[in-house]
Order: sequence, then structure tokens, then C-alpha cells
Amino acid sequence: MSTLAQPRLRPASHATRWSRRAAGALAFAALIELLSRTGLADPEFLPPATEIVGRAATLAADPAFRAHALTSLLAWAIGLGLATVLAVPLGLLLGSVPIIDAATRSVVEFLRPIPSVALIPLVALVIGTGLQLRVTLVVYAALWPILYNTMYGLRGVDPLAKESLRAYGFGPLAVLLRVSLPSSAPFIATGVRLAAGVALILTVSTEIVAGRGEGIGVFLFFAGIAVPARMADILAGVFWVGLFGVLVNALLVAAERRAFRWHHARLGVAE
Amino acid sequence: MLEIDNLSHVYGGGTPNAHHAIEGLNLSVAEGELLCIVGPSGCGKSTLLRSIAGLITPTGGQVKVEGNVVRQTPDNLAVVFQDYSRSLFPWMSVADNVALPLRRKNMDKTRRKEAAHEALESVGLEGAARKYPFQLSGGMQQRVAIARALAYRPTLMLMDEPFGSVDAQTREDLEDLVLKVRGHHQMTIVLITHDIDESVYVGDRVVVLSKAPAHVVGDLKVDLPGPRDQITTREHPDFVHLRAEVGRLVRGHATV
Amino acid sequence: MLEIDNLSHVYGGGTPNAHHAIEGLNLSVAEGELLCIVGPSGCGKSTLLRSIAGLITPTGGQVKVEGNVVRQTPDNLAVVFQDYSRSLFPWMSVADNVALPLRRKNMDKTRRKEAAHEALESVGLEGAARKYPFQLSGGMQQRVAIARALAYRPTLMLMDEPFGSVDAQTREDLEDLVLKVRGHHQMTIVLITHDIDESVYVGDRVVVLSKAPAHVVGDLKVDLPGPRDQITTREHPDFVHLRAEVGRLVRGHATV
Amino acid sequence: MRTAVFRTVVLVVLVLVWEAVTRLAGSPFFPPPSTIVARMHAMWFSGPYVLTDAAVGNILPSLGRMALGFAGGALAGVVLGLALGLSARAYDYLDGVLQFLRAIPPPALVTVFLVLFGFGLRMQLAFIMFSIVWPVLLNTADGARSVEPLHLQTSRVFRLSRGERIFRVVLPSALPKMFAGLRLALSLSLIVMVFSELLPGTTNGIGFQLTDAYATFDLPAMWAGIVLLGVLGYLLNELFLVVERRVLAWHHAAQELVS
Amino acid sequence: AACTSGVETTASAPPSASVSGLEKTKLKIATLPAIDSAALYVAIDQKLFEQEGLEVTPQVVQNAPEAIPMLLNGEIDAMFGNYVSMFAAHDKGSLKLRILAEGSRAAPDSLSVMALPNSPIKTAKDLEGKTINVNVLHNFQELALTQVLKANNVDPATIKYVQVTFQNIMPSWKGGQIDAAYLGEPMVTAATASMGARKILDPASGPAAEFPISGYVSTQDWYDKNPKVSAAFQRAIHNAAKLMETNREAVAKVLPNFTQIDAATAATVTFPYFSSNDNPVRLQRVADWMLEAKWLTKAIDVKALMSPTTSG
Ligand SMILES: Nc1ncnc2c1ncn2[C@@H]1O[C@H](COP(=O)(O)OP(=O)(O)OP(=O)(O)O)[C@@H](O)[C@H]1O
Ligand SMILES: Nc1ncnc2c1ncn2[C@@H]1O[C@H](COP(=O)(O)OP(=O)(O)OP(=O)(O)O)[C@@H](O)[C@H]1O
Ligand SMILES: [Mg+2]
Ligand SMILES: [Mg+2]
Repeated sequence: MSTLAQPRLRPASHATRWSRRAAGALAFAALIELLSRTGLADPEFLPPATEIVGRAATLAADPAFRAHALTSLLAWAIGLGLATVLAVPLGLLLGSVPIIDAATRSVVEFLRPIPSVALIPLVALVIGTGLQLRVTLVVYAALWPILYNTMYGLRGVDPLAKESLRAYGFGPLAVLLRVSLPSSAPFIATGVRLAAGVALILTVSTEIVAGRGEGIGVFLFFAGIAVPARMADILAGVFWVGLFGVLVNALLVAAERRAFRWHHARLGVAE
Repeated sequence: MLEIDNLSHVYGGGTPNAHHAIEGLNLSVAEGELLCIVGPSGCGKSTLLRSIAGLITPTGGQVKVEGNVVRQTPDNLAVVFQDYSRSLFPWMSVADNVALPLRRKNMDKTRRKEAAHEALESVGLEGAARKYPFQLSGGMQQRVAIARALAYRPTLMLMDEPFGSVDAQTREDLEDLVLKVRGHHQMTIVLITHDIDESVYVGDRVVVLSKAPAHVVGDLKVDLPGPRDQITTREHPDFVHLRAEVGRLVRGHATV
Repeated sequence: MLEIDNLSHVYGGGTPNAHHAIEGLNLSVAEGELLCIVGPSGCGKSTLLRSIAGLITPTGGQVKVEGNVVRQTPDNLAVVFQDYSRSLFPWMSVADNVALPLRRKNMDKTRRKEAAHEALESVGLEGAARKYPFQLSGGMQQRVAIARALAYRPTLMLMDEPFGSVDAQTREDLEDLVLKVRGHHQMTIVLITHDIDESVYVGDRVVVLSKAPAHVVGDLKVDLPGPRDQITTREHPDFVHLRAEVGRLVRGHATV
Repeated sequence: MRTAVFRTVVLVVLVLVWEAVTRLAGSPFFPPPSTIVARMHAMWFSGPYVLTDAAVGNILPSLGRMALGFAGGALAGVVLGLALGLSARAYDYLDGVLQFLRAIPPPALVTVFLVLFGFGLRMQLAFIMFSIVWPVLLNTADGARSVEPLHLQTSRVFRLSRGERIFRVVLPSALPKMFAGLRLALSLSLIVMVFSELLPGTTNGIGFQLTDAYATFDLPAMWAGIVLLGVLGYLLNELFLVVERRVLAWHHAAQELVS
Repeated sequence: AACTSGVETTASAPPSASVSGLEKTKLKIATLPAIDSAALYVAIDQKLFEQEGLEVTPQVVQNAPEAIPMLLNGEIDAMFGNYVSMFAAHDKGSLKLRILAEGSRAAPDSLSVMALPNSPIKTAKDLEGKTINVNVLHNFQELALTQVLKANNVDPATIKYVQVTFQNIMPSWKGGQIDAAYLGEPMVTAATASMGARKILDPASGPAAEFPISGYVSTQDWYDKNPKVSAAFQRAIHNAAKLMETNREAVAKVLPNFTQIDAATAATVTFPYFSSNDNPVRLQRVADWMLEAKWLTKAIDVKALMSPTTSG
């Protein structure tokens, strides 16, 4: 997908690309292995990569861990879904009606930097703990990337494209939905991918602080209070979270490539 | 049909870079007329078109379409933009691009599709319906933009250098197509062109604008015998005379 | 100077939508020559230009510039793209747009500025130097793109319908400007146009392409007495003859 | 002007509603804004030169951490984003690992950070950068990948050097998207700053005060921290918008054609 | 005497007879994954709640403050929490506290300030000016150590406390980022065995001997609505504590269920004292020291928050 590099006679084949990916992942694993084995990082606290991955494999077979993982993924999925459903229309509204954006900006910008740690007790008090707490915090955090990418995406829409539809007598709403939205959809999708990561982090982090017994975060917490802390367990749990992140990202990217073929094909023209 | 009254437009008004694009322009177009506008590059033709379409609010004067002052885009209007490639939607196939405006027309899906294909066929692009705009050549994109406007069957059609990117043969075919469609569907057409021959060939009237700020410096009635024909009309003595006249007006004011 | 050898290009090769744009095209251009290319819309002219500029890798055959097979953009080449408005950088003023490529030329900042202003002046845009592209009319943008290519003083210049959006007077001025610059600076120029008169007027040679997939169907030497002049040249009997000849070739192959 | 008035009205109404609702509810967990403001004044703004020692000792170090973390994270995000957006090779090698790291909840990695960076500022900065780099990175990569093809072709035709292509073509066209990422990262850096001040060994900062307040159930103090963060977030964002308006003037102007 | 008459009637009734008349029988209690909350699990395990007609479900939370919102919005009936946090919450009006039953007190060697074998710190005096970790700032660890340091002629004000989460104590300690570690069980046992760490000071000695750490608490409101349940609950906890005094195995058996302590470690760690009766006098000490440290804005009469012991 290099658009800047001079055209190569043959773009890299699938095999080359996958082997590069594997090489990248292996190099990263090797780095951790090395840090740990050479004692640069105390192996008691950063076990070698082989041990982490080995442990991760056994965890996958552990029904207790699978139950934790399922709980987390459920909260993640609900949270991300809700965030998307809320943020896109909100972004369209704020991005297309400047006066509303200006009027609400102080409130929005005031709310944005409030950390979830401060919110946990307050939200817990109002709506209770459990799934709803996690989902609320996930939505609260995952909302922003989608909202901002929607707003900024709208600004990047070619004005002439909007005029073209307006000239046929379409109203502002039709122009918004039929031109601005599809045109900025690829960037909104990037926002959703960002939010997917944020949502995952928030799910697990909330569980670490206030998990009420279920979720990968709780698993991590308990591994951490063991004496000595079960670092291999913690990092194996982290490994699964990271891997899930990679999978979700890959899925979303694949979906983007399908949905926005017009976008990618056009950009690929330069090759 | 169309009444332009002392129209003025200033871009960036109030700033030191203010630019007077149009000043005190008066013009009226009768129902069913095909008016050609010619004028030097950068004089304000596209600005005039945008004002008629209600896409910009002129800083002075007013535009009336069918007696109503234009505040937003009038109904049953179609525009072929000068920058045709940017006016096509890259996320839609060519056929969808053409069919989209028809949603305003209470047509069902199949009817819209049919109408789009018909329009594409009329501009010689029946084979490109399922392609995306970026897969077309410049001239083909321009023809898609024309097809989109034609399929819409507007009562007022605004065309900004609509045939600039096609070859001579296609250009003639498109000129005749516009004449034919106009006759069938009683459209009023305002067409901007740089091709003086073209303006005389397709126009019922040719208006020549001065360089910026634009105002009318010539308004010629084209009284050629119809139906027009690429060979006989262009050989008609009136044609030769009118074309020379328009040429003189344009040249005179381009260099003043 | 330029040698095109059995060139073919297929878009989307391997897919069911594969499109043969060029097939078995041979062409050579001598040093200092001004070659005009005409051909029906969508035949493959821009594709050919892109191959020469090394922007696409043709699927068959090869292009040689000064004896070297083109794998990436050759040195000292300038292109005026058909889609001029998109080829200007919106975040730069017009003058900066023109001056940017000059960084390759070992010029210091003031020299670059001077050269840019000179070029803008030559296309009649001395007043627009500090504006941004979106503040210009279509024809003005096109002239900026021309000025950028001229200021660069390439040895090989590729122009894709460079005068399509300007009025008749400006068009003639620009034609003469290109002829003048070519004479002064020994450029080789390949110019795509749809205006048959223009092709004969500015060209040393006119090549006519068939409809897609493009190949050469006519190659006419233009042997008009120099220096050319808008009035006398166009009245020259050879001009009238050549123009009819080119017209016939284009029309014949556009409708086949 | 009209929007400024409108905005103030909205703000005042909301604060009044907040005051009324919290007074009616009377929950110690939700003190009314007047109480919070009084507490903020007492804690931070009643010193001899406006700021109290507590403000100097907590707010300033926090802002310092945030600024350094933001700068480092933003720079890393832009550089990595450009690399990923521009080079298929860099994308292939790095994308997987970066997507992996992006999904990892930083709180789970505290021990690893501690072992690698030790207590204190270095670790806090690493923590902030690690958390805020992602929106900048992804949006920059998106921007760098969606540069108008004709712009790239133009720069290729005129043989611009690699640096010129990146700094004069790719970067400016990616800027609008990059700014969306930077704006996200800015408020994120405030949030993560608070988290970083919960990390082992921290002894000052807004986040430290905030959590200490909650641990001792000093809820007005906790709310003072929340409100301070909100106000800082708002002010930083306004500053950011001023910069953005300057840098993206061409973009905004070109957009205003319509409407 | 400070108690309401309702409590006294309940108090005089024999345990077995109180089954009837309970306001509710199903209780949800928040507990911590630490040895201190063992009594609740022993009471469940030994069916002591059942005997009282109660069905208790423990809800493990990760820290006590997290449970307070749950208590306030009725998700749980009571919680196990440390007194310092609870008194602070009570003092600030976040919670109208009611202590249902005492829980744990520090036993000798169940808490320890320790140094690594090669550390220059040998005696309590050497701690002066040093950095020591605590789980949470301004909590019972600091409170007790302050008293013990004073008794050892060390100025407590010179100690720098840093908050370090459980999991990060060992790496911070090994990395030299804390000079001495303030540990609780089972870390004390582990640090002694695996790292040869030396005990410098027992924070639960001298003036802070048998320092009360945590108890079972609810809101005054809940208590007023459920006086009989409260009494029954208190009896079951105290009975469990009594049983635990003589029966170490009963404790060791339940530990792996809710802590991360395996059976082998459970057999060797030092347990805290589990209170088999409620004693306002020793608990008052905590409140008084907090007031002394200015962690409270006003004195708390602890006795008013407690019920007299009703079990055997
Ligand atoms: N990226 C692409 N993908 C697929 N097909 C393409 C692509 N670009 C061009 N084509 C096709 O190749 C053919 C030649 O296109 P090209 O742009 O070279 O035509 P042209 O001769 O320049 O036409 P015009 O005079 O209209 O500009 C067209 O039929 C077009 O549909
Ligand atoms: N958005 C804008 N801001 C400032 N000036 C503008 C803007 N748009 C157009 N102009 C200026 O207004 C004048 C008229 O522009 P317009 O596009 O109407 O010209 P035109 O007659 O269509 O020219 P052409 O034949 O070259 O398309 C030009 O000088 C141009 O520089
Ligand atoms: Mg125009
Ligand atoms: Mg072309």
C-alpha cells in the first residue's frame, strides 16, 4: 500500500507480507525473551516470552479464565457498540451545526478529561456496580475518538461534493447523510478502531479496580495480590487481551477494505 | 423564467483581499431559452452560476427564478459543475451517481435505474455504468456529470463548460443531445462555454461578460434556422457573422 | 528523445473488469519536437502520458527517454495534469505552488520566488500570486498548473489538455507562450488536446489515436512556415488542409 | 460574538441546574458546585500570590508531566504514524506489534514499567506516552495513507526529495486528521497524568491529591480535583483550537465555500 | 447502655430461638481477598450462619472503598472494611456508620517492617528519614507505625511513605526504590523464607499491640431496619472467631477459597487475631489516634456505633 515509495515493479506478495508480519512479531517476542534471559529486566517480574506464551496456552484451556474473558468481551462489545451508536450521530450534529458545537464545547471539553478512576465511585453509587458500571465507563471513554473523528471527518468533505447534491434541491440533512457521512466514513471507521482499543483498555482497567469478581481484570488483580505475584499469569492474561485487540483490529480493517473499496482502490492508483 | 437584477458579488468582503467578482449584472432568460455565456477566464461566470443555483448568497442585487427570489436552491434545477471530477461521488458507481438525484423525483428504484442507464447511454457511457468515477478518463467523468443532469430532467439547467474535456466528435454529439433534450422537455438552459463557435451553434442567445468584475457587454440573439445541424448551420452566413461578432466582443474585453 | 515501443496497458488486469487502455502503441518523438496527440475521449491518452512520466508501470512494452527505459519519473520532466485543480496543493499559496518544484533546481529562495512570479506573469496571473488555489476560478487554476510546469524549465514537458478551461483569447496567448518557451529553452513537448485546430497550430507533428485500446492511426507532419501566428498561420492553406485531415481521422475512429 | 453569548448562557444554566439538583439531593458524594468552588479556592487559590503552596506543589508538577508526556507521545505518534502510513514495509513489520500494544491496558503493565523504568518521573512519562500515542498514530497513518493521489503524483513528477514529499505534501494533507488525533490525545494526557500519579512512589500532583481525597473520603476535595481537571481540559483545548485555526487556516477557509 | 432497647431484647434471646423474627434471611456481604476476612468464610463453612437462620453470600471486592457505594445503594447489606477508612467516611458524612461486629486485630508478627539482608537498616532508629511503602496512604499502617516509632524514640515525621500496590512492593523493594518494606501476611512469611529479609520492627507491638484493623460494618439505617439480623450476624462471626482460636485448620481450609494463599502457605502464615467479642475501648484507640493525626475533624464516640456482644 505504499503510496509514497517509487513504484516497485512487483508489489510485495502475500507470502512476503505475512513473513514480514511474523518477523515483526517474533522480533518483539525475542526482545522480551532477551531482556528477561539476560537479566536486564528481573525475570521474576518480566518472565521470558516463551514462558508467557506457554502460560497463555494453558490459560486458554482453563474454564475459569475463559469465563473471565467472556465477561470482559461482553462488556467490551456492548460498550463499543453503544459508543458508536451514540457518537456518530452526535458527531454529525456537532460537526454540521457549528452553533451547537460552540455552545456545548465548554461542557464537552470540561467532561472529557475526567478520569474513570474518579468516576467509578460516583457512577457505582448512581447506577450500581456490575456490568452496567463497566459499560458506562467504556462508553464514556470510547465515545470521544468516534465523536472527534466524525467531526473532523466532516470538515474534510469536498465542498463541491456537497454543493453537487444541494444543487439538486436536497436539504442539509440529505446532504449530511448522503454526502458528508459516506465521504468521511473511512475516517470515522478509524475512530471506531481507536475506540475499540480504548474500550478494551477501559473494560480491563475498570475490572482491575472494581471488577466484582468477574472479568480478565479481576483475574489480573488476583494474580497480582498472590505472594509472590504470578507475573507469568498476569502477562499471559495481557497477552490474550493484546491478541484480542489485534484480532478485532484486523477484522475492522478487513471490513473497512470491503466497505470502502472505492477509497482504497482510488488511493492505490498511485502505485 | 430567470431574472437577474443588479447582481453583485464580493468574495472575502471586508478583508484586504476582497475581490469583486460580479458588479451590477442584469440579465433575464425566457422560459425554454438556451442562453450561452462567454467571457474571459476568471471574470465571474461560475460565480454567476452559483448565485442562480442558490449556492452562494450574492452580496448585492438578486436572482429570481420563476418570479421567486432565490434564497436556496430552486426546485427542478440541475447543475453541471466546471470541476466535474470533484462533483462526482467517489463512493458510488457511475450509475448510482446518476441515479441519486432522482430520489427527489418520486421514482421507484427500478425506474431510477432505468433512467440512469438511459442517460448514460445517451452520452455514450453504457459500458461504464458499474465502474467507479476514478476508473474513468476525464472526458468520461465529464459525461457522467452531464448524464446526471440530463436524467434529472430539470426545468432549469445550468452547465459550466460542460464539453471542455471531450473530443471534437463527442462534443458535437453532446451539443446535439442537449439541443434535442431541450426541445423534448422544455428546459431552460444556461450554458457557459469558452468555445465561441459552440456558443453560437447551441445558443438562442449569447451573452458576453466583461473581465472581472463581470457585467454584460454584449447580448446577441442567434437567429439561425432550426433544426440546427453541425454541417449546414456552421456554414450558414449568419453563423459566421455572429461568431466573428462574439469573438470580437470577447477579445476586446479580455485584454482591456 | 522519447521512444515508445509496443506499449500496452491493462487496468485491473486479472479481474473480470480488466480494461485494455493501450495496445501495441509505437511512437517516437525527436529532441525539441512539439508533438500533439488527439484521440477520442477515454481512448488512453492520459494513460500514455502517465506511462511516459513513469507514474504507472505499463503492463507491456516500454518507454525510453533519452535512451533509458523509464522505471521511475525521468529527470527534468514536467507534467500539466488534466485534473489540474486536484494537482495543486491547497495548503500553499499560488506562488508557493509554482515555486515548490524549483527546490530541485539548486535555486536559492529569492531566485525561486522570482522565477515563480515570472511564470505567473507569463500566464496572466501576476495578481493572484498570494491567493490560495481554492480562491481561483477553474481557468486560473489551470494556468497556475501551466505556470508551475513552465517555471520548472523541463527538457521534456507533458501537457494533458492544458488549455481546456480558458477563454479563446487566453488560449491563443497560452499557445503562443508555449511555442515561445519551447523555442527559447529547447524543450520537447507532448501535448494532448481535443481541439483539432490547436493541434495543428502548435504541433510539429500530430498523432491521432484510435479509440480504446489506443494505438496510432495517424501521424501527420505539420509543415507550416514559422514563426507561427494566430492569424496568418490559421489562414494558411496547409493549415486548413491538415486540420481537415486530422478531423477526418479523429471522427473516423471515434465512431468505429 | 453571538456564539460566545450563547455559550455563556448554556454554561450558566447548566451550573445552576447542577447546583439546584445537588442541593436537593443532598448526597455527600455529590456536593454542590458552590461547595466545590469554595474548596478549590481554599486548596489552591488562596495563597499570597493567588496560588497556594499546595497548588504550586501539585498543579505545576502535574502540568509539567502532562506537557512532557503529551509532547513525547505526540511526536512518537506522528513519526510512527507517518512510517506506517507511507511505507508498506514498516507497516508489515510494525503494525501487528503496535496493534497488540495498543490493546494492552497500561494498569496491567505497571510492574513491567516499574522494572524497566524505575519509580518516578521516567516511568510516569513512559506511562503517559504509551497511553496517548495511539490516537495520534492511527489518525496520522490514516491521513498519510489518504493523501490525494494526484498530489503524490505531482510531487513525484517534479522529483521532490523524500523529505520534501513528507514535509511539504504528506504532512500538510495529513494535518487535519492528525489534529483530530492530537486533540484526543490532549485530553487523554490529562486523564493518564492522573493515572500516572497513582503509580507507586508518587507524592504529588492533581491525581495524587484526587485519589488521596477519595481514600480519606474528602469528597469536596475529590470534586475539586475533578473540576480542576475539567477546567484545565477546557483551557488546554481552547489553546489547542487557537493553534489549530492558525495551522489549518487554508483548510478551514477552503471548507467555508459552502454555507 | 448506649444501645437501643430493640437490641437488648434480641440480646437476651437464646441463639437458637432467634431464627424466627429475623427481618431478612439472605445477606450479601462484601469481603476482601485477605486473611482478615476469614471469620466470615469459617462461619459459612461451619454452618454458623445457618444456625442463626441466615444465608450469607460473600461478594469479594478489590478494596474497601469500592464497597461503600454498593452499601449505600443497597447492593450489599454489610461489608468488611478497615476502621480507618470507615471512620474517615463516617467523619466526612459519606456514610452513617454502624459496626456490626469486630473482625481482626493485628497479631504479633502478622505485620512487619522489614529490610533486605544487605540493607544498612538494622534497628528501628535506622528507619529515620527512610522511604517506606504503604498500601494506601493515611491508613492503619501509618497510624500504628507512628505510635510504635514514637515508643522507639524515632521521629515518625521523618518517615517518607509512598503508596505502592501489593503487586509492586517486591520489585520496588528489590529495585531500591523503597528502603524498608511494610508487609503483611502472607508476604512476611514469603519475604523471610525466599529473600532472607530481616524484621526491623513489629508495628503491632507496644502501644499498637493488638491494634484493631478491620470489622464488619453497615449503615446505621440498615441497622435500624434489621436489628435482629445484626445480632444474629454478630453472634455467628464471634462464634466463628472462637472456633478459630483453637482450630487453625478451620481457617487454613477456607483461605484458598477467597485469597491467593495456597494450602501449604496457609499452614505456615501468622494469622491476625479474630475478635470473638466486641470491645469499644480498644476500638476507641483507633479513632483517638486518627484525631491526633488530624485525619478526623472531630472525635468519634465509637461505643455509640457498636452493639454489646450477644454471643456466649
Ligand atoms: N484507474 C483506472 N482503473 C480502471 N480503468 C481506468 C483507470 N484509469 C483509466 N481507466 C480507463 O482507461 C481508459 C483510458 O483512460 P485515459 O484516462 O487514458 O483516457 P483519455 O484518453 O485521457 O481520455 P480523456 O480524453 O477523456 O481524458 C478509459 O476507458 C478509462 O475508463
Ligand atoms: N472562494 C473564493 N474566494 C475568493 N475569490 C474567489 C473565490 N472563488 C472565485 N474567486 C474569484 O472570483 C473571480 C471569478 O471566479 P469565477 O470562478 O466565477 O470565474 P469564471 O468566470 O468561472 O472563470 P473560468 O472561466 O476561469 O472558470 C476569480 O477572479 C476568482 O479569483
Ligand atoms: Mg468557471
Ligand atoms: Mg485524459
